[in-house]
Amino acid sequence: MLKMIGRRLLLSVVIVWVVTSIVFLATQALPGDAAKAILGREATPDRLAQLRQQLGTGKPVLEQYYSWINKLVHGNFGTSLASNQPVWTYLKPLILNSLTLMLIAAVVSASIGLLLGVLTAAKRDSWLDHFTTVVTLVLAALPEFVIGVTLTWLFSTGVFHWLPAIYAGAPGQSAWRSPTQLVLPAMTLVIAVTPYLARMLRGTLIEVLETDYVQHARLKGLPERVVMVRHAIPNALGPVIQVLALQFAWLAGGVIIVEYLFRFPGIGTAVANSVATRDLPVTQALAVFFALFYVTVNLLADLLTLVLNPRVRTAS
Amino acid sequence: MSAPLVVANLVVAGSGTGVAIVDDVSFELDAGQVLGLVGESGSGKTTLGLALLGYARSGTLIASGRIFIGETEVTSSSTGVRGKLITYIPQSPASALNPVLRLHTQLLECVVAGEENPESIIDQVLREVALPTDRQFLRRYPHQLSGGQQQRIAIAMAFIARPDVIVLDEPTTGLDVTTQRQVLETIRRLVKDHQVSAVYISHDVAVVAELVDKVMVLYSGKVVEYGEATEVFRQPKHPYARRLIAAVPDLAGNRSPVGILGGAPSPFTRPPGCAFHPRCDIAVDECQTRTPELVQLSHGHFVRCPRTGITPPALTSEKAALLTRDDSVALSVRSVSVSYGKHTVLQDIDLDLVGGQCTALLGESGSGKTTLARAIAGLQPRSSGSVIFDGADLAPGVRERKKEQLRKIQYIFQNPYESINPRRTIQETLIASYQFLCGKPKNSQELIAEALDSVSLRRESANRYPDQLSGGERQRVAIARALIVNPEILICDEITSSLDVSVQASIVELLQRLQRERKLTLLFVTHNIALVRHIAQDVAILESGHVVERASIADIFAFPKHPYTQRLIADAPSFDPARGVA
Amino acid sequence: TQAASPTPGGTLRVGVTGGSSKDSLDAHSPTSDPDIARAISLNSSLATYDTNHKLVMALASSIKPNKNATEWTITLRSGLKFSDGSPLTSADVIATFSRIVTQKKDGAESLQGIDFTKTVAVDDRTVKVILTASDSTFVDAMAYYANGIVPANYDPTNPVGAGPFKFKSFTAGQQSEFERNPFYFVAGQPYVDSLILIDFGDDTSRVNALLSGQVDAIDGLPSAQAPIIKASGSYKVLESRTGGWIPFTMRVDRAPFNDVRVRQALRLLVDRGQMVRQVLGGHGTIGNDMYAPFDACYPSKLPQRKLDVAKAKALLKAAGKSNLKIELVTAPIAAGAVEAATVFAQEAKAGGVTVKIKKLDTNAFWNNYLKWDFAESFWFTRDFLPQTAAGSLPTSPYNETHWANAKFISLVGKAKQTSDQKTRCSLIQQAMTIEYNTGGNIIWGFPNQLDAYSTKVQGLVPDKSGIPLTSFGFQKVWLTK
Amino acid sequence: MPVAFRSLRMKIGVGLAGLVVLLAIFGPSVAPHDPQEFVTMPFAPPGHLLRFGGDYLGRDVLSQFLFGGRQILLMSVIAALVGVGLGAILGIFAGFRGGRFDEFIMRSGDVVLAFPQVLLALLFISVTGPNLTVVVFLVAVGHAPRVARVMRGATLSVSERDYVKSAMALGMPTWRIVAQEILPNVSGPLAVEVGLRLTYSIGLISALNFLGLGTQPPTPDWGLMINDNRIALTIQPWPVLLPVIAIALLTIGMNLISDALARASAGLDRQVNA
Ligand SMILES: Nc1ncnc2c1ncn2[C@@H]1O[C@H](COP(=O)(O)OP(=O)(O)OP(=O)(O)O)[C@@H](O)[C@H]1O
Ligand SMILES: Nc1ncnc2c1ncn2[C@@H]1O[C@H](COP(=O)(O)OP(=O)(O)OP(=O)(O)O)[C@@H](O)[C@H]1O
Ligand SMILES: [Mg+2]
Ligand SMILES: [Mg+2]
Repeated sequence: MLKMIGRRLLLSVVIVWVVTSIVFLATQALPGDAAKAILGREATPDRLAQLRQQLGTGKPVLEQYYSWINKLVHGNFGTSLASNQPVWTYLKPLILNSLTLMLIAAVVSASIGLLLGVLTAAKRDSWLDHFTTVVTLVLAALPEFVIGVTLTWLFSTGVFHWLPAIYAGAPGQSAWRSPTQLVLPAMTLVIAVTPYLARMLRGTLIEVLETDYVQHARLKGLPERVVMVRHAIPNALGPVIQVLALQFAWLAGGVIIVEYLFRFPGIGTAVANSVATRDLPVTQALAVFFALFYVTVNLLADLLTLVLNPRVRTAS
Repeated sequence: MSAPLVVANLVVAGSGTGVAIVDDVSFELDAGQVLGLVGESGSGKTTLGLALLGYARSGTLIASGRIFIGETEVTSSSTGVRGKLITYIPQSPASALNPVLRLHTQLLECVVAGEENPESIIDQVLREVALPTDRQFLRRYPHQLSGGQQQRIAIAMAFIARPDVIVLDEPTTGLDVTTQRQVLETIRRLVKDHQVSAVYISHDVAVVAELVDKVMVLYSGKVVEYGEATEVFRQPKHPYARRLIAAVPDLAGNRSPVGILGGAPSPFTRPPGCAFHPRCDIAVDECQTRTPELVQLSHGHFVRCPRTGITPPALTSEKAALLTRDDSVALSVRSVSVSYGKHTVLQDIDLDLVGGQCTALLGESGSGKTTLARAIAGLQPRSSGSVIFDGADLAPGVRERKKEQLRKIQYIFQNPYESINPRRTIQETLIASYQFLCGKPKNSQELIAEALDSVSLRRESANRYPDQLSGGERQRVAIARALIVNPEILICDEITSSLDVSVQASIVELLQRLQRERKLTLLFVTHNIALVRHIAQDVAILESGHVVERASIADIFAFPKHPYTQRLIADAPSFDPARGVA
Repeated sequence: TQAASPTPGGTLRVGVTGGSSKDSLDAHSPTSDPDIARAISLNSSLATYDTNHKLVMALASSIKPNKNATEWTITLRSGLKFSDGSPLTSADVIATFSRIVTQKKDGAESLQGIDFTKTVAVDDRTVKVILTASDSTFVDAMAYYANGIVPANYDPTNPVGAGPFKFKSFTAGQQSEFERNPFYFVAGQPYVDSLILIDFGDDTSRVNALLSGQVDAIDGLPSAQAPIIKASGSYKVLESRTGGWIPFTMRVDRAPFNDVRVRQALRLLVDRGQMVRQVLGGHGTIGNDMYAPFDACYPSKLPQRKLDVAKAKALLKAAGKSNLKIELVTAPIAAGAVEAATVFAQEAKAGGVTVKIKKLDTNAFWNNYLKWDFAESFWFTRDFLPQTAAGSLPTSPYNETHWANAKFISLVGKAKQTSDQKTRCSLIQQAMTIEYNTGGNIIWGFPNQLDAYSTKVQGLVPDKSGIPLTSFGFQKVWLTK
Repeated sequence: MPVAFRSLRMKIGVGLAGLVVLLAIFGPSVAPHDPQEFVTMPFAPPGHLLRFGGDYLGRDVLSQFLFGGRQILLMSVIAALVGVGLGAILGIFAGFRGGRFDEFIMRSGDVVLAFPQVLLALLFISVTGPNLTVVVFLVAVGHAPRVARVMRGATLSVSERDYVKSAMALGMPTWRIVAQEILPNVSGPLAVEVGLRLTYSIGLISALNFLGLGTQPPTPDWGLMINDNRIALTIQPWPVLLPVIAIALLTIGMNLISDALARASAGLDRQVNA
């Protein structure tokens, strides 16, 4: 099993490397440079030349790539062209904020999704099941910006005035410190993700509940609760974890739109900004982050699946 | 006190359609008695067995009837009955043991709540089923056990609660003969020691005959015959029971198995009247319209057929006329070795297939039979050795073989449910094969008709899809697919083992006829030793990758030389209706 | 009804449109709205415009030219101090001018005429500015918000200024926090203790922030929201007529727009009333293809150009350009820009002109700015001469239409050197008439500036500058309890 | 297949999705106005002349809506088909061939998946400018590795079947085995994927339009309508609601259809009437 894990780790590193390299080269191909983007309308030739010199852009691509990789290995992402700060200083609070948001969304939606999935699978074809099926179907069909806009109108500006409509926490202050402002963005993500989880878990559980070993557990005279908790759920977790991972990896993308809607200072804001301002070091660092996030989440899911599967666990 | 198990008018039906899957079953069983439940696949044996525990699979429900265990009535909701008074040993322990739970957890669940010392009970039962009892063993997961051990764990789980009644659903299917023998002995001993009543479900009449006191024959959900085992096996009254018993291959080789044409109907395609009439050789018009009643012929012997008095026509099987033996070798295998990765599965195999003869390749599960067959067919790369055919060494892989060589050696797979593309009609399947090896047929209609005729399939089958055919019919299609290209050698890998005995017998008859008519050379792979006697002229015994004995049929049964061969023959359940229960 | 006397104290939170990580605190290079709001809050210029776009003195007590406007004398108010308490002297003024010009800041063009070798600080409060050529509009440059006076040792990462507020914290693209500058030159102002500017990329979330009470005022209220805000008791709409404009810009040196008849035809195809109605929801005034409507010399007697499809078709036919196909480049550079392009494309159909819209992101738009044949632009309120200096002369940095009419150039040049108001007006009117007849801008209207604020905010009044929220005049704002 | 069509799910699904598709196809011919015409004030509320009021430029919302479905549906269909096609080919061959080829394809898929699609879209679009072909291509490329995973799984279980081995025993070439033996037997999951990817395409393309990366004005388009009129959701909800409802109905319909197909190919609904 250790060999397997080692192999997965190695593969993950390779994937991150390939992704970041592609992004590096792709961003080099972007038309227009940071100097132009920063100056915008005021980009007169004089000013451009001056700023370009200041930013040190315009060296050969390979040379830039080499020095970039070199720095990256030492944990140095370079300096943001737009804000003139070290990239990590600029991104760290944003990444932490987004991770906070995603973590909350992940934990809440996983809990609700699991609960709903188990309930509907256990009470298959009951009114609760049908009701949940319809609701999750509808929610899953709504784009997240529609969910976000509706939630804001419902809880903040239109019907009730319970929650803040946007995130306005002081910059630099961790998002944890403004819990009420996190509610709506997190809720939007939760509503976007949970239906998939619930539906998926229900499907898998129903399949598991049809298996011989569950039938046999029932024939042993075990109460249904024990059958579900001890026999069915552990066996359904394998495939569900894979889907969870995919959904959480998706969160990294979905968070971009949600952050835009709620003015949440996170990686979504950083992505839009860095692309708009041709801030290549930041764009590249973000790509590294996204690739790492994806790979880590999947790696964790794979490891968890391995650990949950005694067949693999016991193989020497 | 009433009998430990009383079942009255039990009906299990499909919950949507109301079609009865098990129809109106009643019986009683005394302590220490074993009831055998036999019937073809799909006849409702498992459904009935589960219903005895008050359990119905989803999509089905117990529609009516009552079940008593001693004084207690079994209902779908009664607690303290299931798993306590009555327990169940599942059909396939490999899938009935939870893969993520340790053995200990699963065994512990079976201990009746409130027991003083659960560990000692588990200990004792494990000893009874001849399994280790140490911690180390109990901490294992199901996949860390062999098939036989898994089955014994399942048996142990059923006995831990010290139930009054046990339902055993084909507990030995899939085990090799030696393990099967041990398991059967364990069951027999436990039943006797603990004086439990047992319901033993099996489609293998030979196994049932070794074990049971009473027997019940099911056909399409209905009891067609029920009585003392000795009586039913010696003098079956119902035409179906009679044919079923005649289809069992006889180890002693005194008579040839005779098959029943066609397949058993599912509850949803059940014909009106007597469900068996389309396959019955003594049916009259009335059988098509009137559903016969179960009547008592003699004390405790019930039959559902109004024509029990009629003397049935004698069963004739096309007794393998002795073939003229020319000793020309059609194909020879020379020191072939095969390995999967580092694991060597076949070691230096030498084997000759004599032209026009059937050579049986016999061995237990995992001995490498399939691997050898595939290596000959070019589906499995060999690590060394050669396969000589037509004076030339055959290339190891199909891709490198010539079309002509491919055509002459045809391979038939074990499972007819998997070996035919479900998305194509029979005709398309046959044509595709022909077209690829022999080019575009001149008259495809005629070609198909001929091929179907040769395997005794109706011509209408040509336009059907595989799922519209029974297992036996599908296997015939698979054979037709091989025959259509006019091969010289047929490699048959366990082609009868996933079929019911009645169907198996008719496929064997078919092969015998084809062999005679077409001078085919056969390699017949099987683990069923009784069957070998009826089809093959030569035998090669394979044990963990080595050919341990090669002989003619007569010799091997009369004078088995290798101890492994001797054990195989000794452990095989022998069934001789004339003797009744062994 | 405004409360009689301002009450000091409290925190004013303002939602501002735009902002990104490239934003800065530099007093002299504001590009986005939040940049401008910060520059105005942290800095003061020597002069400024009042709400009627009339020039008034600010840090300077007077700015006087000599006869032919080649020499300007700036006198500072007494006792001026920067936000760190250090005195503001004439040396700082000269240092500021030099910083702007040498570092090519936003106001560099407006100060290009200064001869630094001759310009001198007469005393602590007096500067004598010598120009290389006579320029009667120099005082307008003094009132430009991006020409705020900063100390000689100015550090834009920790800026010190003479504005109403002093710097506390700043996160680019997110928010800025300032506190009251106790040394501000207007006694008593600002009233609030602190000011928080929050950046918003999205219109909806800006409005939502106001509605949920997370900010007290927002700039750029989408016109669709105005009725709701008006109807509610707790919020108010601040609507200002402005001289800002969103023109379609045609390059007069490129086909087909080098043919004046094509330009005239396209101007005639615009239904100005419909533009103002559909694009601005009626919140604006129609334009007459001339800018600087608040300039004292604006020729309001010229007839209003109207939709005339027949005449447009005739012109196009004469130019051999019937069934004209053109591409209009647009981007969300200003509220209403993309909408205006969309409406124009539809209107032009009537004249047989096919307008294909090419919508870019702002970045891509600015990337080829000044190169597009047919595009859009936006401008705040300016008087005619400063405007031509910025965008209508071959020497202008932003000559979008590549306008190089010799007659026009000479008229503008003369006007710049003329101090006499009447003569100057007549020159300006002649130049504007040339623009009116043959220019490359289609100026269909002047959008009103719409802002919104909570009723507890006092002191915001309509303002003609086109800069939101009374030209970000937060020093005049106070909060009721 | 016929079983799948008998299920209630399938009927409702086909009903919903069919309704929206018909609307998109035939909408233009029943629209009361030219979708570009300015007929009222911006965001005019519904009245008796304009059933659903005006949009942000004062155009008829209903006509915009009726005209606006074709493009997004067409784009989604193309993206889904291209993505599923590509993914299916790669997945099936990877599953069937196994070994290094399989490993290579699946790891390349991981590389693509590790790109967040929106970042990819932002990058590409800023190179090319808003471009429908690029949007379709991006969406399709995003689908391919996901589809490949599923199809690989399905192929793995099918290629273990004896009928595939039987074709191999005949010495048939790989492409022929894939086309004749495997493809028909993975058509169930394939159909499910087409439905699923179509739904995702619609969501993704409308999200890209929402971020202003997709369709260009003045082309009437549901995605654009949502984005352009979002600001007045509380005042004049129809220009947002109509397309949202249409997209949601289509999504629900497609979900039900793929559900039914999945159940049919898993044999869940076959039950008692086979
Ligand atoms: N859940 C179910 N829903 C509907 N029909 C079912 C269900 N389970 C079984 N059947 C049908 O009931 C019949 C009897 O099935 P059962 O499993 O009892 O047969 P069996 O005799 O045990 O066969 P085998 O020897 O193959 O185990 C079959 O025709 C089967 O198709
Ligand atoms: N693909 C494979 N990879 C690795 N080992 C295999 C593979 N296929 C078979 N084996 C191993 O090779 C041995 C021989 O297998 P084979 O299938 O030939 O047995 P068999 O005699 O046909 O058994 P059965 O009666 O169960 O069909 C077994 O130990 C099996 O575990
Ligand atoms: Mg069974
Ligand atoms: Mg085998």
